[in-house]
Amino acid sequence: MTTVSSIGSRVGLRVLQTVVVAVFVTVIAAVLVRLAPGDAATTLLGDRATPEGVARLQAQLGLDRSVFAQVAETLGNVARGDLGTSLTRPDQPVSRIVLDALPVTLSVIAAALLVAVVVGVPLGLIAGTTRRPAVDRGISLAAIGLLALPSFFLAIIAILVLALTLGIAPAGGWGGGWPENLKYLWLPALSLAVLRLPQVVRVVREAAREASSHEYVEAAVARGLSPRRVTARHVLPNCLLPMLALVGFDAAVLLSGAVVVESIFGLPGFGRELVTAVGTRDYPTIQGIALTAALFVVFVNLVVDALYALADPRVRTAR
Amino acid sequence: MSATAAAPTHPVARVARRLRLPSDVGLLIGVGTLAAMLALAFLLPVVTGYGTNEFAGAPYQAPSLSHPFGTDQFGRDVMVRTFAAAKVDYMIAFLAVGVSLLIGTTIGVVIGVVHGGVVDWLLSRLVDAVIAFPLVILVLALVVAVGPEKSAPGLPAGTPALLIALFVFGWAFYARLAHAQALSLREREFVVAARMMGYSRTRIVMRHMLPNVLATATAYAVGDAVFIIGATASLAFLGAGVQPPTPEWGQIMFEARGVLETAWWTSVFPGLALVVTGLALALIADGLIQRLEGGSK
Amino acid sequence: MRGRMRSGCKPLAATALAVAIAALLAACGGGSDSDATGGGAATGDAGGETTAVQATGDQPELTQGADPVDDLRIGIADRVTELDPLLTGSPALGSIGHLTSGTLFRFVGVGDDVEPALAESGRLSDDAMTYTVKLKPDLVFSDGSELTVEDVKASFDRGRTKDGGYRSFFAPIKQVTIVDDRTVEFRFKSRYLSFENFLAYPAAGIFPARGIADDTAFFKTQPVTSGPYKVVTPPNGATFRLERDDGYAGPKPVARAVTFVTVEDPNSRVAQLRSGQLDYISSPPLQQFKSLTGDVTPIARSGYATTYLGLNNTRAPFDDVRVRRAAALAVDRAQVQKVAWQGIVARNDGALPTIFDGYEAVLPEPDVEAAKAELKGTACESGCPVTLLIAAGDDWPQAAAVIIKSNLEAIGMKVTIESGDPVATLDRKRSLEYVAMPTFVGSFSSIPEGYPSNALYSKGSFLSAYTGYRSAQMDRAIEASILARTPAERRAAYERAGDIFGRDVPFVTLTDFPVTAAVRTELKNTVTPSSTVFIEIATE
Amino acid sequence: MTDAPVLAAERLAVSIRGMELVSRVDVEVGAGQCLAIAGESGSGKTVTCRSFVGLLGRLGGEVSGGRLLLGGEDVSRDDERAWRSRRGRAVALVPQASLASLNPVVRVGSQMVETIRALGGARAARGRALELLEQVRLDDPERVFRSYPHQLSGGMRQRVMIALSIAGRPRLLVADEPTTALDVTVQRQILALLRDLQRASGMALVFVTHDLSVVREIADRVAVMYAGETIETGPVADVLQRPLHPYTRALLAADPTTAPRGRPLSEVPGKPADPRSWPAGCRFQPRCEHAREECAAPAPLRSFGGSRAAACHRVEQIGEGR
Repeated sequence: MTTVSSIGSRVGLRVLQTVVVAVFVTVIAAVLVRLAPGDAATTLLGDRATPEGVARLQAQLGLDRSVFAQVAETLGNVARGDLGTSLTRPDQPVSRIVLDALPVTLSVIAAALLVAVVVGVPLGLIAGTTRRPAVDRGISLAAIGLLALPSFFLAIIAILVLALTLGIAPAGGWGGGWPENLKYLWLPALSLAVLRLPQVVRVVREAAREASSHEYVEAAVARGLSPRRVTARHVLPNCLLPMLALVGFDAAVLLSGAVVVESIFGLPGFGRELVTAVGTRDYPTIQGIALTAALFVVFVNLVVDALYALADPRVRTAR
Repeated sequence: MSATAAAPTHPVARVARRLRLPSDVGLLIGVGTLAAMLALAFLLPVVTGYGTNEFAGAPYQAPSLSHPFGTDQFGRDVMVRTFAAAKVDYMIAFLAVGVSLLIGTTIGVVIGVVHGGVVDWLLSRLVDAVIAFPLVILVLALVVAVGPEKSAPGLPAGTPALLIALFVFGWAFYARLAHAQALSLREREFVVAARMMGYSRTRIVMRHMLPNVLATATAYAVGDAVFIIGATASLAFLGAGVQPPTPEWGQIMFEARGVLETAWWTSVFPGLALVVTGLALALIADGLIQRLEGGSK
Repeated sequence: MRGRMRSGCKPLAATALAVAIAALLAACGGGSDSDATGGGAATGDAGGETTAVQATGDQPELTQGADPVDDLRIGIADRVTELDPLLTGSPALGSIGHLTSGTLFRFVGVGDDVEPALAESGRLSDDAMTYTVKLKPDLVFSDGSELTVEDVKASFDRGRTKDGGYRSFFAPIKQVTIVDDRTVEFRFKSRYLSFENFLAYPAAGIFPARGIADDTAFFKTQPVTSGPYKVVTPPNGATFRLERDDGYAGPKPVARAVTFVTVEDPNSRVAQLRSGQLDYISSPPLQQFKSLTGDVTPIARSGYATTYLGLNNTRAPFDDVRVRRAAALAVDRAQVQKVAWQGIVARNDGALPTIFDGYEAVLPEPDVEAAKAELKGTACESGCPVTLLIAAGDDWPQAAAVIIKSNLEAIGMKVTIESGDPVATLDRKRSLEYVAMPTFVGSFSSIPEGYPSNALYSKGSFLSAYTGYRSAQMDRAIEASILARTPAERRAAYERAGDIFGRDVPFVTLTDFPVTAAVRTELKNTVTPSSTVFIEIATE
Repeated sequence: MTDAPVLAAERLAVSIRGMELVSRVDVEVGAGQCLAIAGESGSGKTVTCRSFVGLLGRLGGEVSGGRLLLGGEDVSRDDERAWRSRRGRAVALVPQASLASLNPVVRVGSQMVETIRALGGARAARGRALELLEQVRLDDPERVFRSYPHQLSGGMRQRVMIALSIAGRPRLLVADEPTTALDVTVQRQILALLRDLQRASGMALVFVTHDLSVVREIADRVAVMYAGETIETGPVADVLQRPLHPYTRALLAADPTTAPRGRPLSEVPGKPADPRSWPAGCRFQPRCEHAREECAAPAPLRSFGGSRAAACHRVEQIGEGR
């Protein structure tokens, strides 16, 4: 079996890897937003403030120091696990803002992925294993068609039809707690899922097509197993691996998609906090959210790699 | 980014695949559609007499003979603008995908070749970090930070910010795709043979690996250009879109999102153009990939 | 009736089209080209069923004794982060201040007449240099503690020293002295005719002296207030609740509680209003304005503010008055009013909001030839580059910029539109780092210390609407309007300012700036915005 | 050969996606008999054996001519549902002995139990699986049952495949180059195993291979295929000693185990014909040193006594050295 030290070194490597990504993301986010004209003092005092008032507030918030000094201080704090407090929402620790927003976004992304998989995998399997090329081409082209449309267009159509015309869902907003939030969750999740559905169908179709050309699938058919059984036991498991890789990569894309969906549905999630924070030049919150989002993506990829090894016995039982 | 398409291992499937002529029909239809869109982009203003930004009629006119796609908020002809947007969107997609593809693939192959060294580890972590970096922060910062003059010579106003956003995210993709392929190519006979004959590492990369990886990446790039066009359209929502009044499908649909019920034609026809473009690109990508797989054993 | 029958069909048509594209369209009767209510081809002045929403037209009034509402849900654009009425910039946060800050006087209905609230009576001396106010007996704060003259003095002393947006309203106050346990006297440095009117603003709200000793901390959590509503949730949440304060001395509003819900995207606000999740929303998207019919009613009340094409008077090409005059001749204000503002607000050809007493049209009718003639001999004779700066996402500036661009290009200027985000645009506007910029200015108050001084007074808080325009002659006209003893004297000062404005054209006024909102139709006489932009709720 | 043969192909033609890969196959095999189908790669032998097990549909192919008889019944036009009930029970396939024949992510045991249950033997499927593993002479059935395919050697994997194929006691077993990927010693064991299993069950065996030495060892009769056609059939000993068709003679001369001693190996000139460019007449004509004008016409399969046949106009002249 793989020796303990090699596992240790692999974990150590992963931790180092995460630290490198964390530092990179924090520094880039911190520098990028400080390049933008205007700062928190401007947004707080609005367009009626006097130049002296703005200057005094800038000094108070420490915004008059050089970008380098501010970034260095940020890294110092992050190293100690302190994300700092928001500039434009007085006395709101960034960790509180992140912890409030995180569950909203995660639940939307998780629900979206669930819908994308539940709808996408069967479609992908059908497209990949059907013998009628028209069906395969039809499903693939429909998926591509969806991919081309902007996410906000699909979200607005969803609101117009499902919420306003049919009235089977609220037109946005968020509940007080669970399970009441589920009522508000399913429509945005559906809109976000449509964003990822085409990729899921494509990956599963590709994997199914490749899997069904494998000899062991033909051998299984030759042994008299029913097509449904062959697909379920031999084709589907083989599609799960690339699906996992897609999920890993999806986490990053879904965060961007979440911003659009959260804005349109008015959900108090990551994306919206980020847009507000950038709009008000709330540097600590921007850095906090960027770091958490990046760690979330790295974590998802870590889990995916682990599942990858677990799912493929050839790796798990390597001599 | 879909998994790499390994050649089917089943003897008969290989036989069947090689004998089937790569369906150029799809490829031709795809290229033909894109060409037709561009042709109309140049022809329509002449034929209809409406300028791209000209207030040609009353605002929000429903589709009629004089305005087959109706008019928008300013009374500009939606048909002329929808096809004029093709020029902008194709240029953005071509530049964003092209640059990302070249830079990303090269870096991916380099990581593949220097496999195992510290450079490999660092570059791979850079790729991971870029993919992990929330694109939306970069976009929002770009909406704000890119200097007062947001236009560059030859590009419509606002596209530099858009291209930077798409490029910074895109190259990491292709790097990861190329890296995976470079690793599989390393074992292939001709690369091992080249190394045996003492070729220098850069020569191997440039002469042998890059062309191969580039071919596959290009086939996928065309397919994923659809993703890029969709993303461009969504960036309009974050304010990183093309500056008005330059027509771009995402921006047009963003500005018309409020009147989807009363003036549906201002959103639906650009949406249709986006979908048709997506389908054309998908056909081209399928054709290229088949040509690629049809050829390789 | 016809409007209603068709409305069910529109969303289906839109969706089906997204999926089945053109086929279903035919079935649905070719969209709404003929039907004016659909806001299709109708322009502002088309007759028939268009609800010709003119700002000065039939806006809903508040009905005394409207039926009570348990929880009024109001959708606003920004998050509630600041509760100090002296610091709140945006209209929505201003409304929260208006509903919670107890003031000596209060506005009546939606106009700007005032009546006593915490005060029993008030008297301005003949020379308008002192104002004496008598409090009502046994006033209490929201926490039940007693409200005394010390609290009144402390509140106004804070206002005079605090650096914030209302400095110009507090500047004339020289001293606040306590006469007896229910009387306070204000002495002014210069005549302050509209002081009683200013007392109705949230900035003049009365807070407990001990609380506002450290006002930053006081306003960070749930401040103790003396107005019709008290704060029951801390700021910074996604929703912010107020409950009626039954200890309030003034009239009782009909809504037991008010919940402010932050929904940034205007289209989402409208969607949640139509689905019934919200009862009232501020600034709905302009494009949808005319299509809001049936169970939702749009409101556009002219505010004490105007929209204008800001020209940077300190930088080429608009440092030359002839180029500015050419721009005034080129810009088609009627088109901006009709297309960018969907005809919901009045065109403005003068220096003041059209609803000001003393407004006169001084800017010329658009004339391309005359504009080109003005350009002769200037740097722009054979074309010059102009960049129009706008904030990404705002709907009217973006539309206005597109129109102004084609107008200016018609006289040879080479125009590019450039957008940044609101903060970047504000920053560059304040530091005069722009060439031209469609924007708006106003203080949402009819008193002279508000609008004119902000827009035209070089020493005002807005530095002549951030155009860098300096004219001693204009400054004297504005100062005369502030210190005018009688309305006639003030109107004459305004007319003088108008003539100077017509000559110097520091900026090109476009239209009045409306206060826009949308409300569930059944509540349209229960809650509505006033010209001061604050949300007013009907009282029992 | 008392009753109808287990399998008979009469002028069988098969095309994949509209491209004819097999033009004329005439073979038959009875119970307890072993027929070898020999030919170079690309001769259509793989497609032919797939048609015997009804797996053409998966490849987008179909029987485009002639008849295919199973136990005397014509099955060439049968649809997927008919074949499904037949596969594993009446006919079975033993694929090539490569790692890919077994699902790499599923244990061998569960793949066997799955197959046994599918064929209706629900009770004690695990017992039946272990019994089959013993039948194919695996020394530790318990360990094989628990392990993953990649943990077994090539020979062991092939034995598992054979166990799977005989689970339903088929009447016809089609083996597609089952020993090609194995080394010689293991190859001989597998061939012996197949022969013993055949004798024990009396099932018919069709053995596809390009290796003539394997043909001699296992088959009773042989059919040589070239460019989609059977060009020579007959008893193994007869065909290997007295080849009639020039291609069979060239094959034997090129194969070290069958070529006469002391003479340099001769090589079959040129390369196998591409299905898209088959000549109208005898398809071996471009590579045949005995080719004359009459070879331009198609060469039917002519009988030379008993079950001996060959598809060549000039069998007689070649025999006389002209």
